[in-house]
Amino acid sequence: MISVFLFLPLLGALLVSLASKPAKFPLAWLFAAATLILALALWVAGPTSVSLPWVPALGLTYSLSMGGVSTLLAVIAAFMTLLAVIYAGAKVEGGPGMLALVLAMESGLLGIFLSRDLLLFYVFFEFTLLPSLLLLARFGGQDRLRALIAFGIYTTIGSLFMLVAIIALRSASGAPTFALSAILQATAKHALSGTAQRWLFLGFLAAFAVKLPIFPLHAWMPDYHQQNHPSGVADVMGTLYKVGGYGIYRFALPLFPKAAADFQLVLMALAAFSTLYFAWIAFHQSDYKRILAYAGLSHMGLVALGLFSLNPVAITGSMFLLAFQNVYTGSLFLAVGMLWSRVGSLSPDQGGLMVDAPVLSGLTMVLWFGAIAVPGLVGFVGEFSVLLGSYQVNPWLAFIAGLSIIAAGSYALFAYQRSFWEARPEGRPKVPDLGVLEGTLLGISVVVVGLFGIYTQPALRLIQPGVLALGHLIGVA
Amino acid sequence: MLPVYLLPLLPFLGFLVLILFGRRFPGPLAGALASALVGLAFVVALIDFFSVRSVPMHELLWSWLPGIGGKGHNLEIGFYLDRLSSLMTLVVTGVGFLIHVFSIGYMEHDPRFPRFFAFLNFFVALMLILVLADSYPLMFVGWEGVGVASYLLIGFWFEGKINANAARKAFVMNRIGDLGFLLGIFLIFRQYGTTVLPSLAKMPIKTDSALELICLFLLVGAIGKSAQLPLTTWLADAMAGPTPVSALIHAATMVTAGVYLVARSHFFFSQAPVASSWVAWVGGLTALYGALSAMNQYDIKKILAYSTISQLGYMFMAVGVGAYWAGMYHLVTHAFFKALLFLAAGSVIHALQGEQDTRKMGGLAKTMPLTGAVGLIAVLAISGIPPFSGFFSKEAILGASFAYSPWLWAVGTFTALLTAFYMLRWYLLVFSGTYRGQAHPHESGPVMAVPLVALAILAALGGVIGPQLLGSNWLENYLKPVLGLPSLHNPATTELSLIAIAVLLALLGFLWAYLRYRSGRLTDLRGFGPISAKALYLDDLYAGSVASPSKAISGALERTDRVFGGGMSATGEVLTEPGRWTNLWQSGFVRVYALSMLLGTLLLVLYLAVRMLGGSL
Amino acid sequence: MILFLILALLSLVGGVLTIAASNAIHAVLGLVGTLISLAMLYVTLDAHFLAAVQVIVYAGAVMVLFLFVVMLLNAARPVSSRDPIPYVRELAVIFGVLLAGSLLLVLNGYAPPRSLANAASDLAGGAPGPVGAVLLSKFLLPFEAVSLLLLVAVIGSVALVLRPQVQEDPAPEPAAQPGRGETA
Amino acid sequence: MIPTSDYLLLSGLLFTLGIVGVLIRRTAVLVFLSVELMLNAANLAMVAFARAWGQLQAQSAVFIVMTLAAAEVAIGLAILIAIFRKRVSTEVDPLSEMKG
Repeated sequence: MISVFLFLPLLGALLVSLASKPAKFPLAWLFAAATLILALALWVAGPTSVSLPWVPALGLTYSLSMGGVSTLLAVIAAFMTLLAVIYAGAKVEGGPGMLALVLAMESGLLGIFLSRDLLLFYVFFEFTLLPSLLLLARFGGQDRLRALIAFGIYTTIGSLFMLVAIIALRSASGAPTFALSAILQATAKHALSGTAQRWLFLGFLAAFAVKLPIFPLHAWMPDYHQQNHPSGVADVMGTLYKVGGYGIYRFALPLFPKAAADFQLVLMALAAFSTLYFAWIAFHQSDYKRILAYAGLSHMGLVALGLFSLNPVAITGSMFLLAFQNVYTGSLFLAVGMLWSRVGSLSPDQGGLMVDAPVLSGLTMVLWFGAIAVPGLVGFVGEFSVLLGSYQVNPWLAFIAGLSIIAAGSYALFAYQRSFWEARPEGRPKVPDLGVLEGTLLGISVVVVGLFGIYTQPALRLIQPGVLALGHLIGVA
Repeated sequence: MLPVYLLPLLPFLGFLVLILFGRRFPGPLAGALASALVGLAFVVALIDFFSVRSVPMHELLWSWLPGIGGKGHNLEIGFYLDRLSSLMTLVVTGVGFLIHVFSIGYMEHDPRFPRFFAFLNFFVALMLILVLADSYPLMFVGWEGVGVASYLLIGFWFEGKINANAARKAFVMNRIGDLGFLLGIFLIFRQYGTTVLPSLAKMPIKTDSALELICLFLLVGAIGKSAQLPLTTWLADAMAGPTPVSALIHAATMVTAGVYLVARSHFFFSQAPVASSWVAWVGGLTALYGALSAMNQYDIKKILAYSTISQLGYMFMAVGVGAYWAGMYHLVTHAFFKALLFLAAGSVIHALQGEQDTRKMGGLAKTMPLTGAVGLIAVLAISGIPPFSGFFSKEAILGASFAYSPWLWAVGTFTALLTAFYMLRWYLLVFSGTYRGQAHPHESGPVMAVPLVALAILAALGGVIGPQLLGSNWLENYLKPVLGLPSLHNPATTELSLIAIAVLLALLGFLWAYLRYRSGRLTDLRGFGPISAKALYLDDLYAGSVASPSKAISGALERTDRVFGGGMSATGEVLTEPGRWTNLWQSGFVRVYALSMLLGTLLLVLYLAVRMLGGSL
Repeated sequence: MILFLILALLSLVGGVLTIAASNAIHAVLGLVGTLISLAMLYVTLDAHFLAAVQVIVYAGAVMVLFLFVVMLLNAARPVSSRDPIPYVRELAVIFGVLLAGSLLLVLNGYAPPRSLANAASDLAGGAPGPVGAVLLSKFLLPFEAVSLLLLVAVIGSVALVLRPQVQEDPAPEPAAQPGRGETA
Repeated sequence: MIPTSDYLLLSGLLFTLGIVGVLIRRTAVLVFLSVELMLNAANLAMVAFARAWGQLQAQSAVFIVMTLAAAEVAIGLAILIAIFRKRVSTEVDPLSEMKG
């Protein structure tokens, strides 16, 4: 069942790429919906896993498991892809071309979230890079090449370090296969030496820091989002592809608890700094895509802060934030795409759109409030728990990261005000409001942002058992 | 005994209905629905008020935040109704209802009429969540929620750039305060392991530096929300919103949230003397600051805004010195007369088609007798003239502050003098003398008049609930089980002399104002005038020291980030340089390939030979 | 022993002649000389059948083919003077000398695993019978593969060299296509 | 009995001559010639080893190599002729379109 779920979008991508132009959208739409339904079924059915020897000689196993955080992330990935596919297919000219790549990327993402074998994880980690590069290459802006190269180099180099670390890990731990469970048992029997753990942890961290992204390795992201197709479809997938946080949670922390403890302070400082640094820069951006990129970076800094603080509440908060950040940042990208399709430019200085397009501005405002963690919406639950947890560990760093909510408030409202409030300059044409389809798309994500902000039970029931298990591993109750 | 969650639920439903199906409510129907819902909430509050006398109600709904609900399990969303919060709900829903009715008339020909009432209901719902929250994080939801509501309402007429900026400024400044509140919550969780109020109240509070820090953090939160020094400049700009908004949010309910927070966490503050003195002195200084800046304002609403800041300062003084019940008492009476003042100003502005500058008003008492009369009652109440409500509550505060520290009392009483001055100046500029404007004012309709009268009655008789003179006053005993008794009481004789001094000063203030503005003459206060008009330049100070540098820093960070990004890609280029060398090698000449083959074999064999040599040497 | 030295010398001279002769014909003849001396060497190595094959197939057929092609392409003409790639010739010589030197060092230490005395009896003089037996038992698959290869080689060379005649189109294009250019 | 190492030395020398020839010669045919020389050097070494190990496999292997060489020469020369028809000259260097 899991493998069907995993490879369904890939199959869809294949068929869509072969299908004739008019047939592309219904087919893609069908596959994306089927994947989401399957995801929900698996969620209801509860955790399942499969583990088969794939290449026994190498010790490579085909082991997947769907439970806890992976389920949550997989469901959200399926949900957002469905939104992106519908929006791309229906509203974006040249959209059908993207559909195959979007579905391929979805399959890669599901692979990342479900794989429990280090090499399999690496395979999917690299595989997802291809469609996103193609999306950027075929649909990007003018100097997308520079962004493409930077994105490609950063990711591959980072993941090469991880590959080396994976191989070294298996040999160091003496586990029979690359399966995570096997390695965990091996390290449980006799833990790796401190220095070995430290180096391997850094190896993993190199790849995840790029994909997180966190301060020193973030340069690729603003260009990546800016150069992507203005409709925002590629960016939705880009946000989903920020899997660094998940990687740390699933692989780096359980495998190297001692190293995580050693580096705790340094990494937390880095995360807190990058949270504030990016929020502050976002204020100065003059392009919606870059504002959202830096906002995303600031959120990812918070996720990192939560993870590195090794405090159960903070880790729960960071996973919650990571999962739902995809929803509101992704929808904001779509909203910006809709704005672009109406106004033709991505710069926030439009003025007075609230008059002509109240629905668009209303929904965007709720999404922005979700993004800057207004309580009662989904953003707050994550940020609050992260800040609360990291405060228990180090009050000063939590304070620095806390400052980012003030910066977030100012840059979000500053951008919002310039485009939706204030008087509409005379020369500008009348802007049509959202159509039924676009309205429902944003509407659904607004409902999710609102609902899970209040009723967090389903998501927490998924996250907390995993965090509890992780807590025992790290020795923090 | 109606369930408590009904209170926030009713207005929230109103918000949802009006925001989604607003257009389907023609004419004043939307306003009627909104007011009806708030009215219903008021009825529920009333019923619960009478039934909660003995045991507080604590309802838990469902689990919400991970891990901080005490002893490791998740925090439940719950509503806690005790005597203090039921009092607040009465104020919020009661005054809210009157203001809703008033704004039906005030906003009747506004194109986005239903949306205004949606936002108003949204505000009332969140204010009730704030008041009824059983844990600090839930209170924080209400806390920021009302911040959002005030953002939406201040920026309701968003076409104007000033309104939009004012709304954003209010939100950002509130957020600064909210950060303090957040840090306070984190420290509370760190010290006591839970953030649920009822269990915290029962816990033994260890008085140590952490407790002081907690109280200071909560103070920062309260300062942000109640526009005390130093985060006070946003309230004056918030007047950009429609007048009912100013009345509801920036006079009666939201800004008092800070006082409510301190009163609610009385079990912390009573054990933290240093922090309480901070609260008291912040209150005192803000009262002074408010009064000084209100003296020479010309915008009808700005005067009232600064007066609100000043009155809030009084409340902070009260809860600072430990007389929490006095603080709540003034909060209640202030809600009445300040809402009345704003609504009176509203009906004046409505009559003059949006004119807000007092220099173009005057002599309206003749053409708008009801508003004039009601305005006079409010001015008398706020200045602390007996038998009006303001007198009693202000006396309670001044009495308690005198027992705490005479200096504080001195500041309070001097501010009372200034209050009397600028309030009478406000009345004289607007209602007496000859009309200086062009519009032709007329008395407002019944829809606006009824709330005015109701509030006037409350302002006049509001004092009855806790007069100091009649021995045991009702309010103090009512709140005793929740807030405990203030530690300090001064003997009856000093009490009487304090009252006499206060009333004397109030009359002195009236005299001074009457002399200057009797015939509607517009004379600036020499020397001190411009300073007061610019609100002691605090706003420009912030603009210079906070706003522009943060923009500059943000720009600088942007450039460093680009350079840093560039640096990373430069290292990329450096890597590709050797690449260009190697492809010289692939020149395509067959013989070059052959040569490299030969080189390869040669190296191999050479290696063997060298090894052989090495071996045999 | 002397015989070995003479033959070795002969083959080396032939080799030098092959690579250094200015006239192509001399080069080919030099190679033929080397081949024949190698054939004799095979005889001393008890590989009589191979010696015969060498002489017949290699020295005979292949070299004749070479001569024929050299004549056909009159490759004897001296080549244009300038050598486009710098230092190739000098580098080649140096590498050659180095390679030879290191081969000398490496190879003279080679000790055969078995004494050569009873080698002659095992090889049965390299007669065609035993060689054929080995060929068709252990080397059956390569044997078939090589035969197939030869077939391909023959057809290939014929196809390559054949001069393409122009045949008319089997299915005439419908006239409706206006302005179609003359086919390729 | 001549020791096998002498034969190997001879084969090494011939091989070196062949490879140097390939590099020095600039006409395709003569390059082919040197390649043939290298091939024969290898055959010599094979036969020498056959004797050293006393097994016939090496000799049959040499036999197969020879047939292979014949096929190779046939094809090689055919290609040369085809190229000659296009380029008149048989030089090796201009033929560099297949550059990477």
